[in-house]
Amino acid sequence: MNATLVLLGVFIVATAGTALSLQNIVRSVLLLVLSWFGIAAFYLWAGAEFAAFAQALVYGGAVSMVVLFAVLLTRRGHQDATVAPPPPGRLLAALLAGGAVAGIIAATVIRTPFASVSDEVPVLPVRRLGALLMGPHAAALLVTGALLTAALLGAVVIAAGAKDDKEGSP
Amino acid sequence: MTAEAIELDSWLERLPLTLRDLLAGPIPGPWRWIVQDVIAIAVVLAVFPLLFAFLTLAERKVLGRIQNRPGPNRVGWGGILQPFADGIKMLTKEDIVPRAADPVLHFLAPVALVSFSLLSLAVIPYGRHLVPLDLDAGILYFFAASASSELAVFMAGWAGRNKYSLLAAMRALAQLISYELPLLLSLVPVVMLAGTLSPSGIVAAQAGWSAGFLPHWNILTPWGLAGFAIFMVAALAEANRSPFDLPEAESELIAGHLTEYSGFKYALFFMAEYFAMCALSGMAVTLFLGGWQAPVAILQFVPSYGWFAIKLLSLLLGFIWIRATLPRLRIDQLMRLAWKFLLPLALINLVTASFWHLSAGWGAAAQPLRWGLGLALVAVPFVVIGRRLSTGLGPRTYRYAAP
Amino acid sequence: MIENLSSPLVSPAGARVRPVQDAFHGDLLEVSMGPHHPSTHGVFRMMVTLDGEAIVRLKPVFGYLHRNHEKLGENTTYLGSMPYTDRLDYLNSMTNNWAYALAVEKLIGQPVPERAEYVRVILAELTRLQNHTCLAGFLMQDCGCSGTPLMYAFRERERILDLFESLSGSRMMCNYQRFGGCRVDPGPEWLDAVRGLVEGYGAFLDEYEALLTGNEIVMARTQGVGRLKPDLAVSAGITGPMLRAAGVPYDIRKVDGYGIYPRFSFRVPLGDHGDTYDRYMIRVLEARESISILRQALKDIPAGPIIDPKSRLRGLRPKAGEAYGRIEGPKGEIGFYLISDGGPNPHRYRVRAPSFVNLTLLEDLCLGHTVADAVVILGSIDIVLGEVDR
Amino acid sequence: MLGTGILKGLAVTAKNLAGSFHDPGRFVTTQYPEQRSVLPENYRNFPFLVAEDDKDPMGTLRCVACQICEKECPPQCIYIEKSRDKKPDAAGKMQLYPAVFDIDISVCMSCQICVEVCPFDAIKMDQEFEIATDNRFRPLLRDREQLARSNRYFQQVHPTEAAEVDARLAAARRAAEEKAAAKAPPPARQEVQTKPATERPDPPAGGIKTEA
Repeated sequence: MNATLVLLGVFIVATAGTALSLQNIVRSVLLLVLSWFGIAAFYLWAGAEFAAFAQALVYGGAVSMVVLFAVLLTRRGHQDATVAPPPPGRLLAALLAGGAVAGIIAATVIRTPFASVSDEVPVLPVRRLGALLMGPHAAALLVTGALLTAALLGAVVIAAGAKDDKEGSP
Repeated sequence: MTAEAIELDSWLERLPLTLRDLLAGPIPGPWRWIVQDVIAIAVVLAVFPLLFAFLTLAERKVLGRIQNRPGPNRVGWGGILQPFADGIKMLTKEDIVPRAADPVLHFLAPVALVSFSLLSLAVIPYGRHLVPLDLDAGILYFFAASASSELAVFMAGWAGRNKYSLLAAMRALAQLISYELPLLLSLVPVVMLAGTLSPSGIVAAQAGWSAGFLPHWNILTPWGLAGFAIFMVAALAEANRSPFDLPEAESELIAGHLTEYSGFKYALFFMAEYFAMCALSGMAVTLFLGGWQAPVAILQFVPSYGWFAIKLLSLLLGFIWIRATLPRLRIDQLMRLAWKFLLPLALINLVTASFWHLSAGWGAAAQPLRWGLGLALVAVPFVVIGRRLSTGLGPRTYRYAAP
Repeated sequence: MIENLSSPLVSPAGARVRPVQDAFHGDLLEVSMGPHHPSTHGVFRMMVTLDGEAIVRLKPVFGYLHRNHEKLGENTTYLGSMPYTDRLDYLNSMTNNWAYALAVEKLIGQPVPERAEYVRVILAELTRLQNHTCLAGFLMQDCGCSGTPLMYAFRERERILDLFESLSGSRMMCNYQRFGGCRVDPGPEWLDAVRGLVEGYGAFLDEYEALLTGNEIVMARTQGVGRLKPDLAVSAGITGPMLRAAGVPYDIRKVDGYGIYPRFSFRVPLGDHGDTYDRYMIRVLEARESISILRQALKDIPAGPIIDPKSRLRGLRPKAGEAYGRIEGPKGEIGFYLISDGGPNPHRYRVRAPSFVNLTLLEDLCLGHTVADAVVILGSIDIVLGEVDR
Repeated sequence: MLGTGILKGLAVTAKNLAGSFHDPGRFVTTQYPEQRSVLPENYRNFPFLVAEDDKDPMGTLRCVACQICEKECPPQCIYIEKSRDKKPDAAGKMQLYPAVFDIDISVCMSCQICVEVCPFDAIKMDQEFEIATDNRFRPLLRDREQLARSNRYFQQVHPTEAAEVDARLAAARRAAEEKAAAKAPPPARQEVQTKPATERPDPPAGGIKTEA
């Protein structure tokens, strides 16, 4: 296995892991963003420049802002300040769900035949990428576009709705 | 490189390359490219901080001259050593970290901001052979680097644990994000017509002169003009410059997200702001003003990096000129301008660019019609949206009391 | 007219404003701006309660520059208070002096020679010119210009202050008017210098308006901001350009006709919206009117004594009585109310300062606006803390 | 159309930028220590006591310690103690003179009311403004010796006012002499020790700081 790949993998998992364990929520968000940059570095290592820069631009620039805004703007209501100890039933359900997801991922990873890592990786120039996107994969591109727009409009509607509730409650 | 371009490579043009080979020559084969990259990085790290230093001096001198006063002229001849005096002052100033502050973030914010803005300087083609990093997706890399500087602004605002700096950080983020859109959309036509995301490719696409003196720069086309204007307005907002310098608006929230910073960290924030300004104007030169192309064929004896420097400095002078003249916009007007004015204009600019591209084949007789249509496609939405946006604002006539 | 603050207010800009709960637990943000905030024109503090960006409550706090001016006036002779009036509205010492001199002249029935009346009008209009020019500069500074309009305004103001210095000896603390005339006779070369300045001032105002009046960002920042309704202005006792910007035609130079103002023909500009842009424009138009008054006054200023020969400098002991002298200062009606009990010191010495009265409406103008607007509205009211705190 | 106002504003600032290089009206800064702006004659700073003669300032002070300025000064920053004995003044009349004459110039606001009310033209306003000191108590309390300046210095600082004051004083002195001569013609005219009018060009005395 390639040394840098291992290094990158450890870096990504480590930053994501410590992000989960930190008390200070803003620091954990920033560590999460660091792990996204780790993923962008992985793409670079893999030779997919376009994907790496897109990842850095979209996740490092925009999604991190959305997460930070969400963290700052949600107000802890008085009622959910104290976290009640989880009843035994909830603990069991959590384990079950976690185990199922882990099982599915492990199964797919084991069963899929990975191609052997050949040394020279074909670097696709962006123009070729564009042609591919507009040609055979145009349908996928348009579907994701429509999905994202719908999600955006939904968010706006919910946010607009929320403002009225805030107005009502003194 | 076309044949004609090679013989044009005067020794002055090849100077940077010969210097680099001189330095990197003795290094054995496999390690040479590392040394060459280190040299390129060293040059960028030397040139741009110096440019930052003399840019602050130029800003204060030009601002002074506009306000009928000399500007700093005591340190060194005519104030030439003023930036170094400021630097020393900033170094000796006490660096106060508030007790309630989050020390890690407080320290990391300026470092992150400066490093991100420095990263974005790597892909701008400064000359024919002067591209530190010639990436195929260079433009995307540039905006990926400068987009993550918002993170550092938030860190600065949050780390100070100060009510004002948090408010200002939220405003700064809202401003940066909403101006990212028109910034990127205004350069899409350039990428579409140049057919590549690599900056040197875009500069090459703007090469050549029709009739010897009309360069094929993007700005000399209707969509290019509109794109350049939108790009510059959005660049002003991205670099927190004058009409949009809301985050550190003195008249409102004291020093915005910089309230809790002092000493050299404070200077780092300004260094980052100037780097962002230089990077964005460098990108504007590359995209719209033909990068290092000479404006007229016969003027090609001046080296390419000379032309790039002239264009970059004239844009920076424009930044300073605008700062001296215009007041600041309020946060809601700023948002309205971005979402309801620049964004629609940028989208319509795509239509204009596509019309321009499709009508490329028209004969010489149809050129005036082509230009007329192109300019109409740019001007009409500008006037219509402009008037709708500024309803209720306008010059007024005043009556006088009956004697 | 101004209901108590607990009942819900609808602010002029129409934004619905909720009554104030306790500021620390609701989602309201208590921001204290001042007393050394960079844009509060001196030591003045605003306790602003914000609901998000909109101002819900604004409590002006002043008194930081209180120097006990009126009590001092009761312990000094009538002449002794004259230099202190320079320090009331320290931008316009000539008009402060004139108001005080007018009040004492009314108290003792002191006639004033023709030449002194003309010189007083010339100096008052010069003061109005430099005050209105400075106001535009400060207002644009609050809107965020990085100093350019302010420097142009101060460049012209320096020319006027040089004239004051060559006449009275000091640029800002002139102490020039006396009861019954003026202290120093302006020579012919001084009057020529004033003519030179007045000729060039129109061109400067044109250039200044070209920079500011048509500027879209200035219009966006000031039009519709801090709208003042005429009836609220009248009931709150607002005077000066702020009142005329709301559309009320009240100019003491026309109403009282004090001094020799009835001899000059000048117009009183009125605003229709009463917002910050109107207050700025009214001052620029008034500056242009002042130029025409100055031209007329300079044309037919007579020769003659500068001070009434029978006027008493020392040992002035007016008969028991009271008098209220007021003039149209650049900021509004500045008046002096004197009660004398026959002694050398006034029994009661009261100053009606326009900035103080105009400041009372700051909250009504700012409700519903953002913090950035509050700064601009405060700038448009044109207050000087020396006069507000006395 | 949106934007024309901004362009006009930019044109104005450009005109000022260009103008600041050739038009003196658009470059107003005087570089203070090197260049100095000319002070108008009426300019006033802190007061000084006028002495008739350079060589013996304390002997020829015009001030007769009548304390009118002390009473009239609004911030009350003048302190005078009368002398016990008398000495002849310029017109030969026996007058008191101030044993102590202090002005606390940290309190004085240079409003020149003392100059206005002084019946003997004994106190005038100076034009020297470079008087920064490192201690704000002792050096700012000026006593009689520091306040005294010669009439020659007064003529340099306020030429027109000095000429008019000298003319008036000379006329008053002539009137006093005729009255004295008319009142006592019979007894032998004793030697009049009055000093001749001060027009006599005195060599600049070293003692007093006279303006170079």
